Amino acid sequence: MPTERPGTGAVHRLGELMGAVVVLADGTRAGHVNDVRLAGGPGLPDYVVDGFVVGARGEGALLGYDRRAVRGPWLLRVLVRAANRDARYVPWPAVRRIDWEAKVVVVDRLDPLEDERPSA
Amino acid sequence: MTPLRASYDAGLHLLDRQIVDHEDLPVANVDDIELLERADGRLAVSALLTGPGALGPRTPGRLGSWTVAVWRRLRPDPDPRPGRIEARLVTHTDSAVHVSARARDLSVDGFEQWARAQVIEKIPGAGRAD
Amino acid sequence: MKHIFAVALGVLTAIGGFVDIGDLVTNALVGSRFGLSLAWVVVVGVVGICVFSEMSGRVAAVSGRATFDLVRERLGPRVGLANLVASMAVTFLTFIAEIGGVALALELATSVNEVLWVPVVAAVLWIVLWRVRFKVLENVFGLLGLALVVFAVALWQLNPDWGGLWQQVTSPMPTPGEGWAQYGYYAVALFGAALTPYEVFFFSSGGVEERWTAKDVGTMRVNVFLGFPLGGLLSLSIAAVAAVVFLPAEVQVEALAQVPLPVALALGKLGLAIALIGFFAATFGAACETGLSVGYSIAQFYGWRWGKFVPPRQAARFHLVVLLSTVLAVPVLLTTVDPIAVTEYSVVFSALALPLTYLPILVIANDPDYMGERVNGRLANALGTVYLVVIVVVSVAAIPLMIITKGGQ
Amino acid sequence: MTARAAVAVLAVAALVGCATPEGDPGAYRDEALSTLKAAHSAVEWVHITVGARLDDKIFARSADDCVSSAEDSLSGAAGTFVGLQPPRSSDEVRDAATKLLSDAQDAVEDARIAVRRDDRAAMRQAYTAVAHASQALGRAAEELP
Repeated sequence: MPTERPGTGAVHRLGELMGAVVVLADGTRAGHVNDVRLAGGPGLPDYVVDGFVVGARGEGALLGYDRRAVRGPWLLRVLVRAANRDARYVPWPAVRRIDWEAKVVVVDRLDPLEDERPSA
Repeated sequence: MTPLRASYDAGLHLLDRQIVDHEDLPVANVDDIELLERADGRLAVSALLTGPGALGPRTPGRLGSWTVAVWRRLRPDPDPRPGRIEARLVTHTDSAVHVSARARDLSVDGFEQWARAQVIEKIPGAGRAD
Repeated sequence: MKHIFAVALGVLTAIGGFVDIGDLVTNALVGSRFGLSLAWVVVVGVVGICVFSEMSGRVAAVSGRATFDLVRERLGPRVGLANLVASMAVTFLTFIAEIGGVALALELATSVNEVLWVPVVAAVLWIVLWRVRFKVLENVFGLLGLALVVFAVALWQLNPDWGGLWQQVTSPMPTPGEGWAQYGYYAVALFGAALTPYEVFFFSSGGVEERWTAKDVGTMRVNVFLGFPLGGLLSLSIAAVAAVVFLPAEVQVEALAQVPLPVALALGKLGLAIALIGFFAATFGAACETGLSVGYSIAQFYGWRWGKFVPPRQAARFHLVVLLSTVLAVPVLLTTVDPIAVTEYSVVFSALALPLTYLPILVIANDPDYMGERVNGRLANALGTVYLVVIVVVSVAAIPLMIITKGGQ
Repeated sequence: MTARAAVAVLAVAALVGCATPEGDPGAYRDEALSTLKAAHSAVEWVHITVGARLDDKIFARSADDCVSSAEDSLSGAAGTFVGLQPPRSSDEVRDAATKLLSDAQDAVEDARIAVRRDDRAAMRQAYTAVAHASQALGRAAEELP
């Protein structure tokens, strides 16, 4: 199984991005990658990384609670909000460079992570 | 089940989720996801990775590196690759990741075959279903 | 008519399968030292197992995924693995206690010492797990476990001072000679005995084994909300007969041989024989459930094929884990460690490990990605949240109480 | 809680658990009382068992199992207490307690022998002896010097 496709770049693993350090262009630290947002879907031409969810701590999503479908017991919603209160979002165009060895992602800006209702 | 979403978070919706074949039989877990750098710089999801070779690096600390080391030693080939399922085989995702191939044809379960051949097959009644 | 029979069978096996070695020992011991002043804990624990089992059963029926399949998915490999290791340690400890319980029950019925029974029990147990069909296993040991109803009959036969018993139930405080620390420790132990993690692993995995779908949720709820409370009544009757016979005599239960004694006093040899059958069925049934739960949980965590509905050769790693855990349980018991002591610690560590698997299930039961429109309703969430707090508080209190009371002395 | 902290907690617990009380007479008396309480529990268990066997309510097998387990438990409790170093001022307490314990052990031993032989006459005799030892242990809390 060829890992290097002709004419395209290197092969990486999404696991390497999880928890990577996020820094702004001027070097200031902005947190860690908590999750990697994907766009498109299997079989579609554009099944690609669409952006990063960035939080203060390592893997952040402590409760693994789906940030968008935040429904359910009041106490859990409070805990989840606390765990994700500082979550930001970096759309792909704002990603300047990824240093895979050092596990550092350099970005231009951080947008707020809106709590959209579940799209389905 | 909610149909395929426009976009979703890999960590929450794909990583560590159960992969099942089209007969709904478990194949393995999504232990990691292979990303391919395209010409335009975008990272495309090219395959789902399974087995200790994929899970080890995601488990921090000594345990993670130890898993990978043991896995390398057990595999016959010098530079073993983790189990790999092409992304295009994935049909849809709900509480599991459904792939169109049959579990047998995906050859991602070396340990299963070892356990079957070395232990289970040797015990009478191994072929009888419940 | 066939449907009614199936539902009745489900309820009966839920009752018979509810009590295990942890319930037998802990309830008798608490009855002999605290009377029924801790009965409220059994009620809280039974309601808890109903809430937790209904949720994980509904998740299994609707999403087709069992507990540990989801735990890793929600908590990721690192926290998920710590969860797996802790839950498996508790489940394996309970597995050893159950096998020890079977051996003790056999010792009570024969003159052969418990330690000699252990290898025989383990061998027979593994053969049952390998060959006997899942449904047969559940029904035989569930129905045989109903023999424990003899404890309720004995309580009636002892014609106790019902007013006095009720007085104990309604005064939730330590009996003279017992401190609040001991009271708290045994509250945790009783709660852990009633709400043991493996019961939920087995219940949800059983749902997937039996191919439950959304339309089975109704039957599942009948089993849970009717079977478990009646099973809880069996636990209470074990505590009650101990309270009637042992508490006034100041005899503290410390051996399985003591537990059926009040039944003998009330109903003679026949009663005692039925009680021993109940012990054997309860502990052997629970040994099967805990043995399978170890296999289920590890297989689900790593995404392997698992279950008794596929031929063993198609779930090789699952059966390998079940075989290894049965083999590993024997040397532990052959060190002549007292199964009763193992049981007492297993229930307290169960209470400690509960939040680890409760939390992900509560999260999943609210996630439309898995449950579609069968997500938790308002009641399920209200109870779910109350028990989230109860379970975390009990878990936090477990170790300090164990240290203060030096294991409940 | 990191592993180091857990080990520290357990170490403290172990220390607290086995601080031998031989120095303080009060602690020694408490140790005596708790041993006598445990002894009373075992002896009363034998008392109930022998009574049930005499009424033919339990099998010989169960009676034997109960009485031997009770005997082990009693000798365990008594052994631990006798092994303690009594403070100088507690000899009176020690004599009273050890006497009660040895009477109890003798009664239980007779009961075990009778039950194992299924000798009803001996069991009746042992039944009263065990009852007597049990009452003596029961009164220990008030009468212990």
